[in-house]
Amino acid sequence: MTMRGPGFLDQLDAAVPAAVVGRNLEAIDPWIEVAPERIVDVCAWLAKSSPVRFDSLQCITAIDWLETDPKKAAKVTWQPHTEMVYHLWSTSARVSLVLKAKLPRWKSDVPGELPEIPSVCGVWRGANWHEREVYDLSGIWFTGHPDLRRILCPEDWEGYPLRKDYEMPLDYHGIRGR
Amino acid sequence: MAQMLDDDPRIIEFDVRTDEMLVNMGPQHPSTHGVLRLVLRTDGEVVSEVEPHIGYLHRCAEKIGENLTHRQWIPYTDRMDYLAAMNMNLGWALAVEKLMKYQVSEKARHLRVLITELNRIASHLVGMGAYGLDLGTFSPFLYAFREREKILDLFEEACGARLTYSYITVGGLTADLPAGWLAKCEAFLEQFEPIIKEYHALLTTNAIFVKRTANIGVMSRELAIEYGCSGPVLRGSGVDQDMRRDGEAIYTAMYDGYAFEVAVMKNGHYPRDHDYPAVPADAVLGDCWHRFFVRMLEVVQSMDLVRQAMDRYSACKGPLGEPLKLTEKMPAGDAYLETECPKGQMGFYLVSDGSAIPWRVRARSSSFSNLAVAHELCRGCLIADVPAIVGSLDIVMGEIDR
Amino acid sequence: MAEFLINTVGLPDWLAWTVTAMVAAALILNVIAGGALVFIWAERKIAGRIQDRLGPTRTGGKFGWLQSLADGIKLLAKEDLMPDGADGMLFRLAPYVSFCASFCAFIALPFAFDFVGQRMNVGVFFVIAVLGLEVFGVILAGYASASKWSLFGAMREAAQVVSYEVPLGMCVVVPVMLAGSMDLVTIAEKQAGWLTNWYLFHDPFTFVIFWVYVTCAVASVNRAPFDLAEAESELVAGFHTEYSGLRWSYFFMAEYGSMFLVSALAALLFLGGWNGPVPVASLLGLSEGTGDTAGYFVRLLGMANLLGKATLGVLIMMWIRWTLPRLRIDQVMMTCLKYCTPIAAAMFLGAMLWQVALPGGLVPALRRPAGEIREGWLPGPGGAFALPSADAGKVAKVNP
Amino acid sequence: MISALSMIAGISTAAPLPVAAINWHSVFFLLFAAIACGFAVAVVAAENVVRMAFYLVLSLGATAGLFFLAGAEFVGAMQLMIYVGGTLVLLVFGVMLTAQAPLVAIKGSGRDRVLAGFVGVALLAVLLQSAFSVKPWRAAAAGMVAEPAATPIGMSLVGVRVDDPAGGAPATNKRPGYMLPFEIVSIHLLVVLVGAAYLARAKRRKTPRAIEVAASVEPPASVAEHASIGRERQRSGSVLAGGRS
Amino acid sequence: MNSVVASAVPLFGLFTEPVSVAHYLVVGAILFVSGVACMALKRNALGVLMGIELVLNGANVNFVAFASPYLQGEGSRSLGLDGQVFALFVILLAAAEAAVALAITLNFYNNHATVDVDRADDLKG
Repeated sequence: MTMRGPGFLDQLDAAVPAAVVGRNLEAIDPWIEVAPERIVDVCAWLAKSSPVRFDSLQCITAIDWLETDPKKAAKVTWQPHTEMVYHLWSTSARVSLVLKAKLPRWKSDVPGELPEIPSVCGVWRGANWHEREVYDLSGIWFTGHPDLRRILCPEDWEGYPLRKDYEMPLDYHGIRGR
Repeated sequence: MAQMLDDDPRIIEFDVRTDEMLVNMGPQHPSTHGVLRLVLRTDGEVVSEVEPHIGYLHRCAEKIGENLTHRQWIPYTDRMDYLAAMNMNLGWALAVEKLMKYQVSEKARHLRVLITELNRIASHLVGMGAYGLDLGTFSPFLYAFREREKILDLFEEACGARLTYSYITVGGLTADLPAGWLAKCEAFLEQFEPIIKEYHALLTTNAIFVKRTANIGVMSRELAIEYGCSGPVLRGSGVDQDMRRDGEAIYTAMYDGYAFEVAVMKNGHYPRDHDYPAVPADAVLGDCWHRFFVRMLEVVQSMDLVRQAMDRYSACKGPLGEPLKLTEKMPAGDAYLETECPKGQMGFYLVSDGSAIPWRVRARSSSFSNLAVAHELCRGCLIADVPAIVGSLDIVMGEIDR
Repeated sequence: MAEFLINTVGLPDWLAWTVTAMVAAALILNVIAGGALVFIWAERKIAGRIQDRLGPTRTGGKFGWLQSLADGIKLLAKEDLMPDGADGMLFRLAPYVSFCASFCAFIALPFAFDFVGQRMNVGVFFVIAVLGLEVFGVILAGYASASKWSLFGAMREAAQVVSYEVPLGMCVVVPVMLAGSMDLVTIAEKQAGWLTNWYLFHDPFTFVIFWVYVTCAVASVNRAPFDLAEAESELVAGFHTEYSGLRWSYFFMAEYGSMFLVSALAALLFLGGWNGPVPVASLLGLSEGTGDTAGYFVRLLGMANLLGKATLGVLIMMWIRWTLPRLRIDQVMMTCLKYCTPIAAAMFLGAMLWQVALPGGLVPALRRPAGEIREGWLPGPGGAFALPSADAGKVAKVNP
Repeated sequence: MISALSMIAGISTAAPLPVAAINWHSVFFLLFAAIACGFAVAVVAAENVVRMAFYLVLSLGATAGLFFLAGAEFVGAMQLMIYVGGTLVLLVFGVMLTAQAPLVAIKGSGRDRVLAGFVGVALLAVLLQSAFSVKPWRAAAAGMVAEPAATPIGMSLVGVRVDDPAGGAPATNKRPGYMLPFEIVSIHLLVVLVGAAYLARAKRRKTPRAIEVAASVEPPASVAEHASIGRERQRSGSVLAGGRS
Repeated sequence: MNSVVASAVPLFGLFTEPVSVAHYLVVGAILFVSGVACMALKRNALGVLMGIELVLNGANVNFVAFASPYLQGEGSRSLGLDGQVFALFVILLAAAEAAVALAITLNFYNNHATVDVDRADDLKG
């Protein structure tokens, strides 16, 4: 396990130049931030070519950074955005890696237009359902996904429940929602 | 579609070609373990495609988590894998403790091992019995439930609940064990140990059972890893990975000093620390039989661990320690932790903005990933194999739909 | 009985015959319906005990012995549902077709010497043939239900039953060959005497073929581990998924009737029929022909014997059901085509050769008198074909 | 009127009954004949193929009953076993394999019906005329004779005749049996069996499961490594955290 | 008495007279004609097949009738065993015929997705 820590990052930088746009190695789970459009290149390198093969994708999370309470919103230091978090795992080396990517909340800041990020289904087939779930609940459009449909909510559900500004519909096919 | 089927070598083509038929297996079907709906594309008895439809039990627990404090969310973890609620509680509690860098007392640590391993036995008993049911034999199911009942009795005595315990909580456990509990637990183990042989006779080594499961739904280790499968499903494919040994420090520290061997086929054989039945000749690594067998091994393994934990727990003289306050503030930041639950690796991801209420909660379900691989395994099998394969994945819909 | 009615009571012929037929039909119906009631209760009780449960305990006092009656009342009271897309006529008829087939087969089944609905020259053949018709009810039910699961069940049943008729027929042929007759009464008669006279112990081949028969019989009546047509973990409930209430219970009665029938057939063909392991009656100097009362007693004893054996067979089927997992359809067919059929064929040849080589058995002293062994067509000691003298030209008044 | 009254009264007074004159053999014959003919016509009239098959089952089953009445028990049982239990199950199987909604009922045109009706009636008239024209055929039965059992049939199939010869000549072993036709039929059935097996064979049968399996088995290292109980002391964490300490 | 009843109730004679060969021949004729009509009318190949079965069955009825010693009047002799054996052969051949015909039908269905015999108008499958 010589290739750990910053050394590993250097290799990543060399293999996929200009993909890593930020890092935090001091956090509880150290993470690196990747440019959204380069996510597939990075993942492909990590899964196929890196000295530590990250052959398994454990989890994809989308975090909606939006403060709906105007009082609190005045205090926050960040701009509203969506953060994608990829938790990778290497079964051979038994180490993990956290990738993050920042997306706008809406594509081109047009409400209703979903933010886009390339799908990593081509790297790990298991990403299929995870991306469908993120699309379903957080409203991220994964370009290049073979079958991006809602998975947990009904097909005709409106809105993306895990967004902070989501409002539960008053009624769904005659069933009272609130 | 036709092209794809032509290329797929697993599809056997007959001269008498019948029409394809779309069949709904579930959501109200006896062998889909709750409310799973499988849409089968069948040609006669041969299944060419299986598409799972999930979400019938969806309650958006992650959204609920954003509106409760970390300890208030514990009961919601109970309802994920309701067959192993203790392990769910532990996963969440450890994730929060990881973020808060909190260390529980030594006594609490051993008690946690004791309780979760006992719950693992209970969960595997259900998985085993229900698998027998999937294959059409009813009696082992009730034999399994008979023993599980005794574990639930023990849990009831410890925490008052039989299914949704909320016993393990952030910062420890809600209560210490009542007096005399350990003796009862020991009595249960004594009584349970010989019964495992019965299960092996009725299922593991039963000729029809072997015929139904051996070389069915074979999952290569690459496939298992790529789909993020975990737990017995992954180990059944021969991947030597167990989060109790390979996981993160805060979790593996719990098992410090415990002797156990990961139940996986390594170098052509399974652990030999107990008197297990031999692997049948026609079973290949990664088939339904191996997934089932790994569970059976883990029952014995967990019994060992429970015994060790009881010794260590009774040796601890100090107090159990109080759990954290309901409104204890968490530091800003995020933490992700996977624990080895009976069904696989359950991951909890927690993002905090500094308050007691998490900003974002994410539950990475093991059954979710394990089920995602079902369509790969079921391609080209017979209808009767579908329950066999899905049953061998041992899914719990509460965890998949969250 | 008819003679009794005509001669003693003085009823006209037609009435006497009608009454006799009615009584016989009612008795058979009672065997099926009453048997089903008992067997359903027994199945629940046995399943319970096997699974560490108690089974029914309260209904009707002790042991829940009224449980199946309560079940029946519940079924009567249930709403009779029919799916929207179902073919109404066939859907309604199918259970009765199944039941009728099961019922008709009982006509030729002797319960003791002379206790038979209609003694038939081709009794075994008739029973097997009529039992095979039960599959029609299942196929029609599966088709008419307009449900895919039902259709799957029907297809499986059709494939399975038609296939298993082949080895089943071969198994049945062996006792027929040994007895030289297809008449069930004759076959059972030939096994009179001690245990060793049973065809099960006639020679090693019959012993093997008995177990093939058991396998095929379980498969042909759709019991676990061959209950693919109603495999509840795969096909919900198979062909009777859409049935409820009384119609459903007809399928159930047909199933239990068939179970009893194949068990009774096993007893008649291999296990000495109504002859007990020890010839109690003949040791006491009694036989069917010894006077009215004694003869009746002997027959009742024989009937108890046969019913006991058949019930034992049914109980064993229950035991198997609650123990084994279910096979897959291709494995079921493979069991039939790769194992049962060749084994049955080989055993048939073996039994035939044995009969030619050792007509008196290994230990002739244990056998019945030599004259009884063969009838008819096997090469006799003289090498010539011994012609059946009795069968060919006999003239009898059957119906005036 | 009187006769009708006497019929009604007869039953209660046990007077000479017209019922007594009824030949029960005939009654059962009529019953079975009615079922056989009625459902044969129903087969023609029905539109739905599955129903047609069902009517055919009933018709053929009733015909088996007629065989029993005619003393041909073996043929009757054979009819039930092979025809009804085997052939028709096969037929119903075929119906199910090809039964799609539009195919279940393929209607013939009205013109065809009329034409077929005419031809059928004409044919029936000819056949009936010929059936009744031969006098001995219409004569009453001379009495009941025990049927030839299954044994003579079986004997004749292996080439030995033991029954009463038709010509009234004494029965001898020299009369020809049906050995040759029996063999021909056997070969015929064998050919059909082979053909059916050919039809149902799988075009290609690969076992790729074995391929996958080969890929999934780890090469064995040492047994001792596995047997060591206790976990490996390999601490994991993030790949990014490892190198710093 | 009997004649009185027979004249009062139409066709009552059918119930009192013993069954003769002619009775069976009528049944056979009806079955045969139904089969022919079925073959002519049905466009479904399986319907045609059922017609053939009916025709064969009609013939079988005749064979059995002529074979039966029950039904013969004075001065005529039954076919005896020959009739029954022929009936058996007919049954066996009908089974074989049904299997082959079914195979043809299924192959036709595979190639044309229909069992309508009117659509079977090209020689190449």
